[in-house]
Amino acid sequence: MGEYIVEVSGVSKGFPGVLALDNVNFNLKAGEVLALLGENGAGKSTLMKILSGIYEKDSGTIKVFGEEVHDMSPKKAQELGVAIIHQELNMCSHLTVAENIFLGREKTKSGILSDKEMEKQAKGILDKLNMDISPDTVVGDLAVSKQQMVEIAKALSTNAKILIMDEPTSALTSKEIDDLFRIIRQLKSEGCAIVYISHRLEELQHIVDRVTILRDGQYITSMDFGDTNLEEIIANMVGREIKEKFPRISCKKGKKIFEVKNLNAGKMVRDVSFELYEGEIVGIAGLMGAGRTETTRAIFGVDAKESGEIILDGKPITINKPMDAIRAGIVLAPEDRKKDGLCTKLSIRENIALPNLDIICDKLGIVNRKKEKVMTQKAVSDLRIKTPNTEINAGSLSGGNQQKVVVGKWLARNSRVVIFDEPTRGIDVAAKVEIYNLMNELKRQGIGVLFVSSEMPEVMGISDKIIVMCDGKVTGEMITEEATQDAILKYATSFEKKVAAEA
Amino acid sequence: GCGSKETAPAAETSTAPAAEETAQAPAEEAAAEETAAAESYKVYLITMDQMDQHWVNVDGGCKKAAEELGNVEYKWLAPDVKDDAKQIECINNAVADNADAILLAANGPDAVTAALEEAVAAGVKIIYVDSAADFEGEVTFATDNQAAGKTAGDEMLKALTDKGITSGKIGVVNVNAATASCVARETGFRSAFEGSDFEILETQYSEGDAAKSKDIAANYITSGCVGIFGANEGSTTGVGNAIQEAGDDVIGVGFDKSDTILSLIKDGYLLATMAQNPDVMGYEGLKAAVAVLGGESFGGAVTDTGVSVITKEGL
Amino acid sequence: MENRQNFLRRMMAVRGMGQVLTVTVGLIVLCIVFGILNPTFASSKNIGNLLRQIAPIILIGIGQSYVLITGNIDLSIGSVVGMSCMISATLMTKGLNPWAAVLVTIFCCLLVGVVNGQLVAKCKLPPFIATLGTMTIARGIAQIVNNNYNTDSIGDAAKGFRDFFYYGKTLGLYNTIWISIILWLIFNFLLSKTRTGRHIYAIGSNVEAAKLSGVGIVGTTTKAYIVSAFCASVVGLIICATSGMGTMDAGNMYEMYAVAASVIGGVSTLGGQGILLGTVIGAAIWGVLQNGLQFAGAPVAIRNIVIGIIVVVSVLLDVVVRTGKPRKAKKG
Amino acid sequence: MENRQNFLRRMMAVRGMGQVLTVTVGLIVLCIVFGILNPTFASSKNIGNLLRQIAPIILIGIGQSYVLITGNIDLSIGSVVGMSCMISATLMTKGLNPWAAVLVTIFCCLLVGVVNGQLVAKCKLPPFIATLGTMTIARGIAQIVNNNYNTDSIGDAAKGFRDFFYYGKTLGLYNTIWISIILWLIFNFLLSKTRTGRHIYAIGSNVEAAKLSGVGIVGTTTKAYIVSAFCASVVGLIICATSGMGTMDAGNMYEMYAVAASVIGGVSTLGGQGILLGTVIGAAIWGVLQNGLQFAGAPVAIRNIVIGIIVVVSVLLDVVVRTGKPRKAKKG
Ligand SMILES: Nc1ncnc2c1ncn2[C@@H]1O[C@H](COP(=O)(O)OP(=O)(O)OP(=O)(O)O)[C@@H](O)[C@H]1O
Ligand SMILES: Nc1ncnc2c1ncn2[C@@H]1O[C@H](COP(=O)(O)OP(=O)(O)OP(=O)(O)O)[C@@H](O)[C@H]1O
Ligand SMILES: [Mg+2]
Ligand SMILES: [Mg+2]
Repeated sequence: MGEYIVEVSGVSKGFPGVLALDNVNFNLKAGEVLALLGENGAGKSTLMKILSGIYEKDSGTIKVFGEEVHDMSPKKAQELGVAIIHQELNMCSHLTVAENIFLGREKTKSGILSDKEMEKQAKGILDKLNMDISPDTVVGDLAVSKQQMVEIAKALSTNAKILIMDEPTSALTSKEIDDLFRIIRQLKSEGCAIVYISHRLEELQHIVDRVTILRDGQYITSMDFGDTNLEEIIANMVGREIKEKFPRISCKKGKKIFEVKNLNAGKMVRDVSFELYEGEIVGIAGLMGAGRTETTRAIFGVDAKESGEIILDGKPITINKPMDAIRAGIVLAPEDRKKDGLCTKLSIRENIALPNLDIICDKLGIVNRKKEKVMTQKAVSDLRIKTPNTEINAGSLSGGNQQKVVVGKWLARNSRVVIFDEPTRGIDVAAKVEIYNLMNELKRQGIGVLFVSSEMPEVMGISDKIIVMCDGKVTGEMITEEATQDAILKYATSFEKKVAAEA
Repeated sequence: GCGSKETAPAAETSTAPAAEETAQAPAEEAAAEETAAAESYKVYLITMDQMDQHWVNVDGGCKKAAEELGNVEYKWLAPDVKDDAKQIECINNAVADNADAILLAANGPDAVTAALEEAVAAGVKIIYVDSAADFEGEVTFATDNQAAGKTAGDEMLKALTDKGITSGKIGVVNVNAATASCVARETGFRSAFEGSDFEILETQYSEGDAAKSKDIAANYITSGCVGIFGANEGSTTGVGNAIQEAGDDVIGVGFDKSDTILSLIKDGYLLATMAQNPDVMGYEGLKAAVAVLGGESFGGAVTDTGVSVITKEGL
Repeated sequence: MENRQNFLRRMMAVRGMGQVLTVTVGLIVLCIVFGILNPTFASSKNIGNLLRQIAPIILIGIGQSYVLITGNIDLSIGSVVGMSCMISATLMTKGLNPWAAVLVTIFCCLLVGVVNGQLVAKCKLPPFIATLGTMTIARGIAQIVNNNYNTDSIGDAAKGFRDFFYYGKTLGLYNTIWISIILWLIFNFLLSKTRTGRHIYAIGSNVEAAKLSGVGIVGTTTKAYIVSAFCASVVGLIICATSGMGTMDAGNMYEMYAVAASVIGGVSTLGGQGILLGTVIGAAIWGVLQNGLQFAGAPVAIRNIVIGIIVVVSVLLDVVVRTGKPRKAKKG
Repeated sequence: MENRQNFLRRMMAVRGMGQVLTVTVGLIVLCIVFGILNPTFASSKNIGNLLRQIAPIILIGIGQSYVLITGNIDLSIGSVVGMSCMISATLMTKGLNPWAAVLVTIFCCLLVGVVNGQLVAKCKLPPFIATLGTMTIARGIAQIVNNNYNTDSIGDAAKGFRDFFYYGKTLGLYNTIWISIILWLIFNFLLSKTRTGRHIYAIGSNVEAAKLSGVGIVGTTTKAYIVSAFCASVVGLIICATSGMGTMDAGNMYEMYAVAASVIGGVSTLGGQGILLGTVIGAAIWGVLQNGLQFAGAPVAIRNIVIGIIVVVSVLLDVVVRTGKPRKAKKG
């Protein structure tokens, strides 16, 4: 560790209506892992995009390796040795792994692409990451977590001296996270500087040397990780103390609301059964790709079911399409809010009203604007959605607030069962707590809550009962008080036994 | 197109040089010039579209007459493509612009009639050029397309008989089934073969596109046709090109006159083309319009402006 | 007083109203220019005439807008116009009562809409291809209806029909204009005030999210295509009434005019965005251009060039206005 | 032996090869059916002829495929064909050396490509609208070049030109066929083996990702549009050579034929997918249909219906085949 190799001072950046960065300072030393932390919308991604030349700064100076850079562009950044792994997946799904890794930097021999050469090099990097995929696989055929690993491989292949990782682990499995951390440590020992952005604060202890914290576009502080603790970091991020990271309320367990019996749908949902009772939150844990999303989709009627029974309040019901589920009182807040949750071009009002038009419309199907307004206002104030008004496009909200809209549109109606699929992915601590409170509120009202999450502390912190899935099957079920991380992990990885048995 | 109510004299009678000598002023010109001093008339020419050389020549005839008369505010309106509805819009536009008379080349016999009724009700005089509609106009100057088509058929039949061919397949390349004038030519052409042993094949449509016409004609030649008929300029060009290339002894007969067609005839690839006299239509049409506006009546007379059969010998 | 301000503010808040205002200014400028070039342009006679020419463009524009807002496109519009014209005329020449013929015609055209909707939403064909296919097929049907000929005159029995759709006037306005006004009111109401309208926007904005919100994708998409086919069939009837006969190539290229009218009026080809008020202004611009350029004596070539430039510039303006701010911000 | 297997496996792994095989089977079936319906269809004379009729479709198909793979569309192709035909013919009738005329023509057409690319990639206009605009403008230019007339015959001086592009033969094959073979080889090489080709796929697959990887979006998109304009200009020259004159409406609707050929051959209108081998097969199917239906004596109406159905069904097949697998994968 030594000199600062990146010195950013007084950088500001505005977007229409927001000042994303306000006079921010940021320094990075060679051979360190720096965690850049802050709530949603704090400006972390914006700062890193400026550093890697994707956005232009409004004012301020950037020095890289001691020299001031005026005209940063993606190309220039690459020449300087800056590589970035973006928060959103940015893969060309029709191209192969090798083609993606070398996109924009293709190797050629007298003008002709040297595909063999590139595949060979890609293979080398993938091996380094312990990834068992062939470089000529088409990326679109890969699971999301594998795509994220390819993204990481792509950044590594540039041999960058400054590597920026914007939430690289939000879609990775724990094994892959271990591999990533191993690589990070190795790069660090080679003198590479790494900026690490993540909302999973428990990861920091494994790799981080220093933290820099932003809040509302402003620079707050930088500290050596060893000199601080999570509480202090969170307080700096949020600007106030968060007393309870996982607020829990206790309710009396009531009667059975909902039951899924022997549900089968494709290969990822095999013989799934579970029950929901009044006054409890059921968490579904498991690794990525365990089939949890598929299970929720099958229940909700998005994907076709092969067999199985769904029983609500003691009566079996048939769900062939989402509307059937909604009418019956079962709703789903899906996992990928941009892809499945929001109509980003429509206003907050229209998004919240969308699944509730049956309530809002009169018999002729005409929308009652008064009812609609009342419903929207209520959702916005209940969930404390931060927005100037309800007419702005949902797409222009910050991630956490978008998630609240996704949840909010389902709370506007009286449902019996609410399914949350990864409701807290990519949102900050404070917003997470608000989502937890919301689930608790539903629990208090006697509504069944099913909660899918890949973050074990969260599952253990919030749910009353935990179901663990692996490879499309329910492999374990336990009361939270009796659950331990190890036990969950054991169930979550019990597919290996099956593989062994088959072999 | 073939809206003429009386069958005009046989087309062969008019010969090329005579038809081109159009400047000879008819007797009524003097009368028209007298009114010139009195008032100025707004006369519109409305054609089927603006693409064909043919319409440009009609326009040329009108312009010439307008210049000679001096008291005419003359304008040419045309839809961007051949389309009944669009031609009706043109008529409505001319009426809205207070036209005194319209020289109309009707897209089809029926489509424009109601619009013309409206126009006449608004006091506009209707003169047909090129093709009439099923609606009483003041006077019509047009080619009798069906007769001309029959002439084309007769030319082909004669050439085939001269070669000693009395049976075989004959192909027809037309624009589309919606263009009445060309359909009339085809009808005339087919009628020439009634009673003969020739088999006239299913008509193929090329939208008047020379390249497409050539492909179609080439296919006809491949399937062993002894003669091919092109119903308009583009079709005829395509037919000529296909024959030129195949080098076969296929007899090609067509319609309209362009540089390319003339050179195809000169080189012997096309037997003959039926050349109309669009400038005569325009010239006579505009003069008649002014005469009508000056109070004269033609009583709906139909004048065949004739076709000239252009062959290698005639060039 | 306050009420009025409120009304204005609410007007402006409606999505896409900005683009509508921009193009309205453009329309006014165009009218002034043409009025100066040729004073007859502004005569009451020509205005009645002009409105009657714009009416069919408004109708096909409404249909195309519905489909565009769902994020799809309908290339079959022109062929459906042709089908409608040919089917109605053929039935009438065969002696069927004109109004019965109208009903049969509309029914047949709606079938094309249903097929489009199913191909696009159920079979998941790219809408460009699916409707390119039905465009060709529908044109083939238009041609086959009367055995590959245009029909004869639909005759005197159809006078009422012709007056209703084209030649008659009501309260001083041509019926054609009334038809487009009334249909516009209905379809605008359906799109902006009803559940189906909301669903149409939602699908265009994000079809997955709409599906997960319980919106029936196949049903809603099909409804949009049916509206499009319906509007096209009405235009076909108008053309049949106008010319008093069936022409096989009626409506050629109308799908493109419809796209142009919609897009000039601010409807996005990417879906989820646009209002029918914009479509009306877009159609008016298109109609005024055709009419005005003809009066100005511009040859077809110039007309094409001017229209092409106006289509590009109007959308360019929209893009600049819409993204202009972020871009400025981006560069500082 | 092993090498050959390897080769086969690699062939099959090539993007889109599956669809190409499906349609090749379709093509063979079509040929057999037409051959049975009318034996002349399979005569050597007709085959030479047929190949020459297919050649221009291959060329415009190549151009449209390039653009489609970038995820855009080029509606201006037909008008550029017309422009090319008119400009070259007009220059030749004015006495310019035919080969100089060819160069000037190609240059003018490439400008349209550049404008398309800039409008779409730089100004971010929806490609449908941008090229709808340039389609109208280019047609206007085609019309204005010779003052709204078709040109006269390009004369005897142009004999070499006409032989080169259409009437001549080399090694027993018509030059037109050679031109399309050679251009296909070049453009196939560029698309599959060079960096620009790779970037074209990347943009079509995910434009944001491509941008973040340093791919020049504007430059690459413009190159694709230039290829499209170039191919269209060559087709225009072929048409000029064919008829020996300039026709203003040459190439009408060719953009749609090009889309059909590309899409039948497996090029996705959504970008990122397709190979030029497919485009050739698609063009062949299109050409065989036109030629074969004429030999079979089918009236135009039937032909339209058959072609429409084949377009829809071929893409439907593709969708079924393609989504069958991923969907299965998704569910297990
Ligand atoms: N392209 C853009 N256009 C407009 N506003 C933007 C844009 N990108 C970011 N913003 C705004 O800038 C602010 C900072 O956003 P940024 O993405 O940097 O936050 P972040 O710290 O990365 O948050 P998260 O943890 O949710 O990723 C937010 O208010 C956001 O809405
Ligand atoms: N659109 C898709 N295309 C291809 N594969 C997919 C797609 N969506 C999911 N998968 C894969 O299907 C498998 C099951 O995924 P699923 O989302 O059900 O798992 P999960 O347990 O919910 O995990 P996650 O936490 O990722 O949501 C995974 O391997 C996933 O990558
Ligand atoms: Mg971020
Ligand atoms: Mg999931």
